[in-house]
Amino acid sequence: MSQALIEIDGLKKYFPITGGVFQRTVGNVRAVDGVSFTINKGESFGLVGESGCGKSTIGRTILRLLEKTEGKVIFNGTDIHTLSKEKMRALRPKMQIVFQDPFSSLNPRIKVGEAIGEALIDHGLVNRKELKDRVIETLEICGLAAYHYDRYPHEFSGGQRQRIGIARALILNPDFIVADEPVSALDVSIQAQIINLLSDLQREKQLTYLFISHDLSVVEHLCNRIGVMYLGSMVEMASKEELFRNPLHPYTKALLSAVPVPDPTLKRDRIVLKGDIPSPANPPSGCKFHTRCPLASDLCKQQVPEYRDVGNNHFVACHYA
Amino acid sequence: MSAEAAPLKTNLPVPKKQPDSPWRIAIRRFSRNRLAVIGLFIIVFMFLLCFIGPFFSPYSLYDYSVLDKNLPPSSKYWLGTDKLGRDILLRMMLAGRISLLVGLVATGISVIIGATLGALAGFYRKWVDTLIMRVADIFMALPTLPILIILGAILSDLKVEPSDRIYFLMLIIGVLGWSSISRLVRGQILGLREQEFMQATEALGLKDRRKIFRHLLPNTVPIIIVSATLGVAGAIIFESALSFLGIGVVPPTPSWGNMISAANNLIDFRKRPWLWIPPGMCILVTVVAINLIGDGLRDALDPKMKK
Amino acid sequence: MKQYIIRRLLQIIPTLIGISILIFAISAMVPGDYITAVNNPTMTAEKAAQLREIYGLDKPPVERYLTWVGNMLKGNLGDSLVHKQPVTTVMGNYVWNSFFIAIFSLILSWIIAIFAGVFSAKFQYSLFDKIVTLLIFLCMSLPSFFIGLLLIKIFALDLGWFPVGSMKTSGMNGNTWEQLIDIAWHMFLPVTVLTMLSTGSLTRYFRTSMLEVIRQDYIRTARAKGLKERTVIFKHALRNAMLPAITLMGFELPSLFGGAIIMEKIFIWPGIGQVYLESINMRDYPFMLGFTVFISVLTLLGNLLSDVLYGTADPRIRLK
Amino acid sequence: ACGGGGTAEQPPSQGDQTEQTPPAEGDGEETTEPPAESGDESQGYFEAEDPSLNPATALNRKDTLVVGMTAPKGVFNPFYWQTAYDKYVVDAIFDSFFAVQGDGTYQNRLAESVEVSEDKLKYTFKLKPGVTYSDGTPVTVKDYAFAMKVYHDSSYDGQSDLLSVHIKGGKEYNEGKATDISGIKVIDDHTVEIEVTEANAMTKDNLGTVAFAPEAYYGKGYKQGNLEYMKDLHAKPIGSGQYVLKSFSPGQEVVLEANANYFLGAPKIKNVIYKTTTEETRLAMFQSGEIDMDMVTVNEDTVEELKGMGFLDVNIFPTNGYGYVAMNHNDPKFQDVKVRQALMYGLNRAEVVEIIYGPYANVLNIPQSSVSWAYTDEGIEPYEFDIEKAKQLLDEAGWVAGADGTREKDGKKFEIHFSATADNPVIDALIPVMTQNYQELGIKLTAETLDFNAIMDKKDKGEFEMFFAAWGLTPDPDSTVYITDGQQNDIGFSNADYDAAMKKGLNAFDLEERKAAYAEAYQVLNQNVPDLLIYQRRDMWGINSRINGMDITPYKDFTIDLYKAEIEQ
Amino acid sequence: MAKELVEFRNLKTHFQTSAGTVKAVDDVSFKIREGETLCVVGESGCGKSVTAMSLMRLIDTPPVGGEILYEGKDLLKMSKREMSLIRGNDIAMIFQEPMTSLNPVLTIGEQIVEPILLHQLVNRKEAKKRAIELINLVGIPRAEKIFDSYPHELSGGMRQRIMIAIALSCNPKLLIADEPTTALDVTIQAQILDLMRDIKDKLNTSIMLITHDLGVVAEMADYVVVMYAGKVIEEAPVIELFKQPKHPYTKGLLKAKPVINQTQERLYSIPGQVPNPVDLGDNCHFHDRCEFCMQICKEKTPPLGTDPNGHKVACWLYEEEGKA
Ligand SMILES: Nc1ncnc2c1ncn2[C@@H]1O[C@H](COP(=O)(O)OP(=O)(O)OP(=O)(O)O)[C@@H](O)[C@H]1O
Ligand SMILES: Nc1ncnc2c1ncn2[C@@H]1O[C@H](COP(=O)(O)OP(=O)(O)OP(=O)(O)O)[C@@H](O)[C@H]1O
Ligand SMILES: [Mg+2]
Ligand SMILES: [Mg+2]
Repeated sequence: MSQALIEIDGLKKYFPITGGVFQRTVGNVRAVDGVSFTINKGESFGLVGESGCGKSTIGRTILRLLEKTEGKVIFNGTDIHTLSKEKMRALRPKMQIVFQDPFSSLNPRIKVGEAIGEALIDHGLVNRKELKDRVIETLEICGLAAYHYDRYPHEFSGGQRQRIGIARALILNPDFIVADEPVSALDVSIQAQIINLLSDLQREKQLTYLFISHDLSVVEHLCNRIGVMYLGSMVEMASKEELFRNPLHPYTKALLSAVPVPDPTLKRDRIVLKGDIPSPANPPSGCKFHTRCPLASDLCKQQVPEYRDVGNNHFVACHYA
Repeated sequence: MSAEAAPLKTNLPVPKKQPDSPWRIAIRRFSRNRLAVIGLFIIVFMFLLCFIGPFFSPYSLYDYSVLDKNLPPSSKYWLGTDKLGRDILLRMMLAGRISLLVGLVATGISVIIGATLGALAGFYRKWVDTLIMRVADIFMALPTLPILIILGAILSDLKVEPSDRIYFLMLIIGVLGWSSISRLVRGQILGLREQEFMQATEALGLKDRRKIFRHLLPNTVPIIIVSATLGVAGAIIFESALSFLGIGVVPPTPSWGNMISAANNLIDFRKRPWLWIPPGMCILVTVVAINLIGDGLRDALDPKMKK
Repeated sequence: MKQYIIRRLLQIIPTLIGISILIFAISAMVPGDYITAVNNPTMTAEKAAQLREIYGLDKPPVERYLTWVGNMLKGNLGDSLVHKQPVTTVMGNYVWNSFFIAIFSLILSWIIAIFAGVFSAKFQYSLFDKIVTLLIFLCMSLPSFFIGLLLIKIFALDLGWFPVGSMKTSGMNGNTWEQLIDIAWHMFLPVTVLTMLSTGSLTRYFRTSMLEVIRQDYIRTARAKGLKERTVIFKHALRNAMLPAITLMGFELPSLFGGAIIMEKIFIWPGIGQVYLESINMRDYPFMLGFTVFISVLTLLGNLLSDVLYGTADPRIRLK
Repeated sequence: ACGGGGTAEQPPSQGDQTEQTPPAEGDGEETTEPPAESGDESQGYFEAEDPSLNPATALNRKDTLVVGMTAPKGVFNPFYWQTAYDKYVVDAIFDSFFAVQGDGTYQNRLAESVEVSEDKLKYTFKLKPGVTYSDGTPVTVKDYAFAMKVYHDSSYDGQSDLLSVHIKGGKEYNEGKATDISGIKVIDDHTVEIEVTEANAMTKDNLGTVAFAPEAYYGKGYKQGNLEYMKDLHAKPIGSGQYVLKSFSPGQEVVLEANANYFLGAPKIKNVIYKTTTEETRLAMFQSGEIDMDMVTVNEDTVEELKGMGFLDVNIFPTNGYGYVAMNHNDPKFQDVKVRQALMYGLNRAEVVEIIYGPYANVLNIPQSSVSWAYTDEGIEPYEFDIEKAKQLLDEAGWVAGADGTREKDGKKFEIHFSATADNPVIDALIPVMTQNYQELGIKLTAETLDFNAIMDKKDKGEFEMFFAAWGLTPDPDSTVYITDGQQNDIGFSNADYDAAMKKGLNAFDLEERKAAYAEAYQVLNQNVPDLLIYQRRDMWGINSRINGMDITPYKDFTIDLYKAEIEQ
Repeated sequence: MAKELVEFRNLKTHFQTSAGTVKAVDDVSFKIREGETLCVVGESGCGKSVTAMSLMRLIDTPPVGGEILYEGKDLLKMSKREMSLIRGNDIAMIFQEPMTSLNPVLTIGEQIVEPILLHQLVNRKEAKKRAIELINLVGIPRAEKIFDSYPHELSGGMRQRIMIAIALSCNPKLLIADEPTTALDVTIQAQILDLMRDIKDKLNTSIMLITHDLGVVAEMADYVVVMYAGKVIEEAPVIELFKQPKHPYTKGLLKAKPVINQTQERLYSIPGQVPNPVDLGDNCHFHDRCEFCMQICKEKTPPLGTDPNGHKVACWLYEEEGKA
């Protein structure tokens, strides 16, 4: 096994819930509740899971855009949550993020050319003369064109904005990219381009990805290993082949069955999840999934299932797997 | 790279229009805003009028003529005369030199200080915010008048030439005015810094300088422009109050403010409108022009304006 | 939040100490004292020295400062030299008069400014917008005394609808109700002028933030819900546009009690502004210092208030 | 006078823009000829031309007189009043032995008779019988003695300075060495005898103008060295005068009601209200009928306005003060009398006066009001504008034109730093005229405008070259302004002849003798030009024509004989 | 065939920008029938959202030409009042940008309750009940809590679902959903799609679904409109389209979609880029990416021709002229 680039150990991130006139903290949203995994150099790790289960939060906490509540994030051997502000800044170009929402992550008053190029200047990676060429080059790599350089973000369509976000991350030549649903807003043709692009880059530059998505077909295409999250915790993790061939957790099974297939004639059986959708502020006892699990038993209500290796580097947290 | 990678880089002719420089675009947008251009013209005109106009006047600053006092406009005195028989037109132009400079420079100073400090406070929060905002509080709480009296006395003791005191005046009005702007800007920045694009700048590892001056401040431009426009009018009028304290201009040097205050009574108000209408109009025109420019600037900087 | 407020309240202490030192230093540096200001030609040097001794003006500034602060902590702001009354009494005599016109004009100007600002923004560059803009700048370009004189001329002298000035009709003995009406009648012009003056800048602020806000996506959402334009504007847009104005709201607190000097002169309104001004000119230090401290406290509280309001009004801002 | 007296002359109602300084402390209260030489339009009593124009608001006030004035401060206490407007209230409520007359001399009011000893050191006042305070208690000279104690108390911080009258034992009382003032002897309820250690021409008037205040009221709780309690009484005065205080609304009005038991007969006007007015709105208040009388800054416009209203009587008379330019006599360039004369000749004072006041002020050549008994123009050089003469004098003084036209002497250029109080309308004209005139003389004048107190401060420290200010005159010509090392001599002027003449004037008890002495003193000053005297202007009262019998002169406030005035029904 | 609910006739929506005129929607015509789900697909930036927004009249610069008939009446000519009666009630829209489409200073609950109160005769309490139902319906836990929270406290997917809840609140006759599920995971997506189908079946609601997920299209659509660079280039019933795509662009799209368990080394992608929308000429806008490009494609805009199956396509390959 190759060397680990990112090690995450027992990571927790709670958001306080405030209420009342004085905005007292009345509770916590356990957005990420004790997650551990590692990503190896050159690997792309896919993170899938229900909306709101904490995928983006993990991504941001790994990059220390959010301060962790507990746990460790080790990047290339350093615990980045202990770095000083300046050291952290210097490390930034090595680890980038493509935001889930491309529009709000772009400053409405800054032209995209500048938005993409400014970090190069600030990190002294390129001089001003070359800057524009570099930016245009990157724009074109990402399927945009030179004439987009002087436009404002709002003048783009949703998919184009997403590509701006990708370009902004790629231009720094990072080692590690958190791609938070980078293609979900793209049409298939561009999506294909971007995915191809990401995998080309990975091959060429030994890039490492944390690829957050809910589109399993995309994750399948791009990732080596996949983690499935549910309500702040990892419920299953395995290599791509293993996971798709042999999903063990009932949630994973449900997910896989729900993927729409581009064939209008095909009508498939889906595992439909029923029951209460629990809240991360007040997660259910025992197995968090038991409220919706078709297999749930009393055991599941009482006992937290162990997150264990069932062989083949296939981890799962389910009493019945 | 495989063959299919090629499509990524298009080899088909993309319309190779030379991308415009941001400046060009801003200027183009600005000039498309007709009102803004009118505003700019007015300001330029005012400057020309005030700085060049007096050379064409048959009168000079120290001239007075008791026989001609309080005359209404006529062919000899186009805008009439004041109680010393001085030509209002000339005085209005000379006054503009002072008032325009005071208005613009003083406001410029408060805006620069206020915006910068407000942005720093809003961005860094914690002790920086506390420090800057408490200093702003202090500035807001300090009584202006006694400070000005002291400064007037000091300037007098130091025998600073009265004609040079106008520079101190600009500085003082400027320095006294920053605190409210800084609070406004800070308030905006507090909101802006929570937006996702600021998280993006953090992820890119941008320098704080860029985050503040490139990302945050431009988003507060509209409110700064309003403050500035209001500030110009305020400074022009405030100046006239300071003459009495030995900081402003000394008679007979006119300023728009002191020309108007000289007519501060019901009689002149009623009987001799030529005393206050010209300077009043000048202030009005200047402020409106600056506002037009400000609006134009805001629209030019506003990416979503279509005009 | 509670903690935040407590912390901010605690911060007021050092700030106030700073302010008190500064204003005391200023007062000590201002040329002249009450005795020179009175400028009595028959006053002998001995008499002057005696008075200075009684007023403590002969002591070194540090000692005077400590005495002053010490008394202040005991709630004693000293006696006004001009009024020969405790500073607090003098303040009490005048400050409410100022407060009343200030609060009325505050309310009025916020209402007007909201409407004018909102409609100016909504119909940007329309005739309405232009007229409002011009009116605002007209009010701002002419010194306030002009507007005051203009109104007096038209409404008091030519039309005779309102009195020229002061707060009540001299020699009137009516019941409470009649007296209240009389006061309201006298308040009309000064409140109008004050309103005209403060509405201008507020309107500009509202207009600007409105212009920002109405271009946002969530306004589009609101329209898509089929909400009436009025609801879209006044509920969805205005709430957001109010945010910067909340900062301004904090500034208003001290000005409510600070008095409007020019207005008080023009309309002979028995407000605190003139009294304060006179205290500066007369070097009536106890009053000048006392009132300045009072205003400082209000400023600090006002700013705290605006920060807190800001935090409550904009849920995205987390005060720490 | 009970302390006070004039002050640096300010426009009677506070300045315009700068909201400067207090108004004159109680204007003077002495002598003058009744004004109005016929034919002189610049002063006199001008009857209303068309009383029928009187506004209804005024006409409807049948028993109330409304007097407009700057707001009194609420210190309605004869010991403590601070401003002229407080004094207007005090004067209406309190009486003293003497009251000033229109011609400036004093007349008995509460005094039945006064005896002065041969050596002028002992004064016996007899009080009229049967006078009571408004609360019904009888007025006795014990109250007078008590008042004297207050004035001599070490904690007394009012403005009156009775110590300077040198009453025997006064100093001891003040220093706490005695519990009584030995020089004051209460013979009986109506007779008091006062002994002084030093006397001068003003002693009698000073003693006779101490107000009577009931000891039972004002003295309750009095302990030597502590007058704290007094401040609670400021707003609740009790006196024996023409009116009693009915109510006081700070900043708004003072309501007075006639004292029905006034010993000279109940005042004819039942209610008098002092209503606050400001410079900006006096004319409007007149026009709307909201006030019956007020003092208005005089100039051609305001006179025309007031007269134009038709229903106002206008009373214009010379003010008790003058405007002047002071020079620092410690500055070598001003030490040469020729230079000072040149500066006088070289300044077109007439033009300055004409611009600002038109006919309503005149150029002044001696520091005395033209209506004072001490005034003289005999042997006085008028220093009419004569630029050639000025140049000649400067040449003689050794100041010769340099290369750039500026005069030089011993390698020093003739430059003057000139500070002016900006709140005075005259400086609008004075600065340009002066700059122009002196430039022609070859003198470079650098002018600045400053806060009044800042100038006073410079004056006190002697750190100035030249400044403009206005000066208020006391009714008596005695003054220390030009006396060598005098109390008020801030300009460093010194002249032995003048000192001698002034001393003679102060120590003479005969009016003619004094006149002669002061005439001499003024001639010396006129020759030596200690200051550049500029002008004496007029004061103006507008009085609604429905008010009759309102007697106002430069020395006599409207309050003195207010009880005689009446409203035409 | 069912009645037409909405018909776009030669709609043209253009933007004036500093660079020139952007013909975002250029001469677009198609129909939405009652109870039908119409999917609009196409490359990003081809004008899908603008078409939808034109229908809602939510574009500052109104369309420069054409008509949009709703139940026979031209929406573009309606007064503002009439329009606001329709918006949110008859026609509701789910916007593409869930992050910025919610008012940051109003609570979620307030924003959902609003249209209910406005368009339905219920009181506040009932409206709140309905709102909480809706929040549950779109699959968000702790609905009561969410009711009182602010948008910034929710995850992207949650906001998206709130937008859906708002749109569904008044049981519209036409639901415009601009990429409603892009931010959602597949299980929720499935739930939402089920929900939409449900509503459609129960209330005979028409749905205009804008998406690029061909899987979703396959699952949901009755009829598909394919757009490219502001124009409709192909439209057909869904089965027909998937079976027999005609336009080279449509073919490319179908090929590019990764499908689970069909591992490919590289995904297919259409070469080239969307043309600059500024000042597009008179030609087939796809010509420079098309492998079948002919001379005529560069010179003339192909008309939207119909084949006997009701399958419409705008391509010279299928025109007489083109074959010549
Ligand atoms: N306000 C605007 N000003 C200028 N151009 C605009 C504006 N809004 C949209 N456009 C342009 O119109 C075209 C169509 O935009 P639209 O948002 O409809 O695309 P879309 O099909 O929805 O794409 P996506 O799938 O990426 O959301 C784009 O080229 C875009 O750049
Ligand atoms: N700033 C915040 N304050 C409070 N709670 C938050 C905040 N940000 C996120 N949360 C909560 O944390 C949880 C996880 O959010 P996160 O954005 O990580 O979800 P996600 O897995 O990325 O979902 P999606 O697929 O919808 O983007 C959610 O329940 C959300 O409500
Ligand atoms: Mg997310
Ligand atoms: Mg779109």
